[in-house]
Amino acid sequence: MNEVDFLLWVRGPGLAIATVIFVLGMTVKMFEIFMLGRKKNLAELRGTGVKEGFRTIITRSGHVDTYSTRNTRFTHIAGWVFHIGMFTTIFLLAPHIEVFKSIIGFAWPALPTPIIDLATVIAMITMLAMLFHRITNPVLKYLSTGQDFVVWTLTFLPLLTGYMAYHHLFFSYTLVLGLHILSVCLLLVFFPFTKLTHAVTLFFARWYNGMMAGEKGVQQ
Amino acid sequence: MTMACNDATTSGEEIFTGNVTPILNEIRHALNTLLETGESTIIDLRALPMGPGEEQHLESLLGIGEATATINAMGPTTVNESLFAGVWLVTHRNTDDEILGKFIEITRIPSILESQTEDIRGALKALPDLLAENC
Amino acid sequence: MADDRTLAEMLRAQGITRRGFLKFCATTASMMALSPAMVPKIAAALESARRPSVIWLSFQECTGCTESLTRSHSPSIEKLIFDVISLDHHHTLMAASGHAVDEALNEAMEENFGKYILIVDGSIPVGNPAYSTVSGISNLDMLEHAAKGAAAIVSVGTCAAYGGLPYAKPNPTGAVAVSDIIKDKPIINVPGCPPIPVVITGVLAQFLTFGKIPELDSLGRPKAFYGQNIHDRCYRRPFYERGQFAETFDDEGAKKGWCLFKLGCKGPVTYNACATTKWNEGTSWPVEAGHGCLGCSQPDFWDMGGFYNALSVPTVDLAKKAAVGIAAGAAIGVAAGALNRRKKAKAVSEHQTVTVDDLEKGA
Amino acid sequence: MSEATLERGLNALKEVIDTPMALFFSSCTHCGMCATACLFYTETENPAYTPINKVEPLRRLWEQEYTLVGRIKKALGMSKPITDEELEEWKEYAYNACSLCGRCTMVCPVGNDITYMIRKMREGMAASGHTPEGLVGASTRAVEIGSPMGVKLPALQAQARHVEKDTGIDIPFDVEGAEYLMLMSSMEIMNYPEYLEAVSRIFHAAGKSWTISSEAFEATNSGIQIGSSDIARQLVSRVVNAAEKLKVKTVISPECGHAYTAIRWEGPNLIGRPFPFHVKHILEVLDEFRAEGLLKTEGFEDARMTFHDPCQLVRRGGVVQQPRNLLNMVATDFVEMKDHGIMNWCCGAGGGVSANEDAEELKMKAFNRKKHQLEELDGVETLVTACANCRIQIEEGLEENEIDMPVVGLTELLAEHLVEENKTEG
Repeated sequence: MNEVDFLLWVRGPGLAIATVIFVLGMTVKMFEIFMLGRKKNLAELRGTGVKEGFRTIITRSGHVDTYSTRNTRFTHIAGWVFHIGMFTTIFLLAPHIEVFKSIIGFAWPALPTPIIDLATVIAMITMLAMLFHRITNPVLKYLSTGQDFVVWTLTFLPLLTGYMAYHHLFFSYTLVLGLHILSVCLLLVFFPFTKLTHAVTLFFARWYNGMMAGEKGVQQ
Repeated sequence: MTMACNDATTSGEEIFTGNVTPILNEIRHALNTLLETGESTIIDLRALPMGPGEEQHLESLLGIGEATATINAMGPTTVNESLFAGVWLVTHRNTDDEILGKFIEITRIPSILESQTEDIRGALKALPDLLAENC
Repeated sequence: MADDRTLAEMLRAQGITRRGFLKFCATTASMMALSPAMVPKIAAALESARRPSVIWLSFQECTGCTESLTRSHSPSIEKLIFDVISLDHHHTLMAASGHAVDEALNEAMEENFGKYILIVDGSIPVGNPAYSTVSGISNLDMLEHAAKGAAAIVSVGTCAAYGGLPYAKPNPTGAVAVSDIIKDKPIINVPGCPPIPVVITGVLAQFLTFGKIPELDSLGRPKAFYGQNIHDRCYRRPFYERGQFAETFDDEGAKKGWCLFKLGCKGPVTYNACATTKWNEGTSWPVEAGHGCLGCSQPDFWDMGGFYNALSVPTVDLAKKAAVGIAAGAAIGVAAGALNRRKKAKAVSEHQTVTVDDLEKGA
Repeated sequence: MSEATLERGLNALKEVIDTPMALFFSSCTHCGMCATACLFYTETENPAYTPINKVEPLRRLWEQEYTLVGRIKKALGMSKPITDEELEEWKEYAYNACSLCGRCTMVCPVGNDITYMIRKMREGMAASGHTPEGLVGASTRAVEIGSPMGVKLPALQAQARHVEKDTGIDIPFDVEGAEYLMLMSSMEIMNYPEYLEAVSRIFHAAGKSWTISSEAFEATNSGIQIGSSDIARQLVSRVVNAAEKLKVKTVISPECGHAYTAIRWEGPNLIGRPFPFHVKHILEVLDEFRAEGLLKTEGFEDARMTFHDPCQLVRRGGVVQQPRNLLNMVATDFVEMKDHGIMNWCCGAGGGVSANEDAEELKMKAFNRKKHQLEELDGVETLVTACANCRIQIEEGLEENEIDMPVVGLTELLAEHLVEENKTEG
């Protein structure tokens, strides 16, 4: 298995297996979640809360609590910067757009690669800062379990290997591209079984949060 | 008609890739070294990723200066100094007039032009025969 | 057969002046992608070089490599190299035929035993040796026999180096590369389909001038020619950086010579000298001609997920795989969901009303 | 006489886990932002009081019971079961250090309603016998005597006669067909008798018919605080039966926090059917009177005033603008706290904390958050609120911190400025 075979395997069967596990896992999770159901609220409500639910999906990304802005400013800003950096890298880099085009059929314009390079670097630095914060902050230290660090690594590796692949660092491009795709496969495989599911469930969670408040006339 | 060094030439589909400027800068540094240390530099154009038309574009910028020479050894080799003294363009061709190598030499005189010791010894051996025959 | 005169003596015998020899060294250095400053060193080495005997064996191949090497359409410096090396055996080029050829081969091997260079092009069918034989002898046996006395083996072309086209799925003949059979001899892989002519002679010249195996990369290829990544040396790289891509072979982008990544160019994973040395004496190369690099100097380049799919595009239809995932997920999900609902319903049915009297343990 | 067991607790938790909760547990990324929104954490810096940590046992139960991977891990013995010891330890986190104030829910970036989950967590704690002494006592008294503080009907009747003597207004008991059914919280009967006088004068001036049911005058619901729906159903059914028997149009929840949540939001879901009558907080009704011009006031308070938003009324109840409208009728110098309205901070005593002796010290420490808020306002002389429990907590807190500031109920304040046409003397 030389580096070319490795790349060929990971671009083909590797991604195939990862995709099946990812999609299967997420579908099962969705069914498990939504088949539990929720009792209808029989109280005399001030509204259905549906509109407030959708509003909260957007407003909850902003910061609502003036007091804690002083204390969680880092988490809030780092969260924003990291996610923007990562999503820019994933969705606006030409080769990535080609992958999506091969799956969903349509494409969109890309950003020049130096900008994506910058976005990747920013995302990685922010992740390192967040890791440091998770280790030092008393609340985060208390809350964190092994899974938090595993998920951190699973998210960091694709960025790192992607950066290395683009800059042809250390190893040959073929090997590093293979490692990059492998790290993406690992991310996909673990996705449905870790807190990574928040990427999908948070929209429904925010909706319920906003809806339940909206039913009582409270709007964020 | 001065042309910006990175502009594509007028012939339409030339590709503007910005390779010409770095080479001109390298020549400038080489000329500097030549003056300061007397050390000459040779740039092998075959080892640089030149876009189509870029080589011709570079050559047209360097132009042809005062001195030109051709050597007939295993096919013609043309040596000419560019408009910039000390910057020589050496093009080796084989017996079928195919380009085998193209170099830019930043030197006082390309070494290929100098007569070689073995050849001079050969001449030294051949000259007495000539003297014997003619005079 | 072998001529013990040194290379310099031979050239002078052909009336080539020292200046001519210097020109030869300069162009050879350029061919070997060595820096011009090396010319004096090469001249010195070339002068004392002995003429090695070379045996060329062709197995399961399309003669593309031979044609590329010999440039039968216009002989030039390579011809000169041929005059220098004594090519003692080549099926296609030899005038002799039949048994005479076999005797010449054995004779050449015995005479230069341990000193000759064995050049192989074409892969070796081990699935069923009958697929490719030469005068009744299977390629496998011939290779093993010829390899015994070889000082070094040069696998010319991706077929000899990695199995190439015959090796591509489904590999009906069970084709393998030279390095899969010969394990005890130094092997230089000169992949490419075909390899650039200059690269073939460059490797020979390098072996000839320095008398030892050039520095090889992890896939056994001389770093002088295969150390550079096409993508890194491609003149269209600035377009890749700016995100300017040709979407089809005849669109505006293609006309402007933009990057061909989206049209399947395999440059980023391919190591070869095409971008600088180019083909046909530096005239052009695939990308300059407007077609993406096929990655022909890489193993399994036939199965790299389609010549016209972008490199990053997976080689499997992920949409179909996702559909499988959703279907299976839905089935398992519905079952799991039903299990959850039954468990919850059971809990509700087993509910024991809490009263203020049983708010404490063991009350 | 069955008894509380771990089995019954776990069974209760299995009953309450639903889609929102599964979404919440699937979304938490351990980012820790709910901690800085919770006054029990900010004033103690104890990371165990981080809101999401308060439902950790519930999360594990959801994972082990309601996810495929969790069930497999449990089958392979790789999961940590929930034990009595753990639930006993969690009593401090889920009761002493939580007033169900709902701030964490408003801040969680992935939208987890942590308050909703802690309330459900308490169902399991109650069924498995891990509830604070104080709340067990309060619930027992509420069910057996009729009020968590042991207030009986005669005490209320005495107070009513007292009000009749003072104001000459007749306090209507058990009047069928009255428009409003007035509920009282024991705290008001015991500590703030002015409330009954205030509402009777206001309703008299507004010419609105109301009554008090002798069978169900108590508004508070210890069942909600201890987290047992069964007990809560028992208590709220009394109010529903009384209201239906008296055929009232609207039941009024008094100046109390969790009572409003218990009756309006949880009531119908506890008894399993919509109420045939409205449920409104006293401030909602007064604001309606104001709008209809039935509540006229004269004169203004010149003191600089601020308003403490009771969590269950404002953030969890949606009665946000009404207190402002009413307060502006009588206050000229009304200053809002920095985090006011739906993001105001809790007084530290809600959700059963005040009835829980174990939480006494913690409750006082939590009050510091409200102290800092008040300190940030320069020159505030009076604090107005609309929940008896908040009022007592703030009074105690201010006293302990030697801050001289009167704490006034909004209904009383309005009554002081009430314009009454035929004001009878005496």
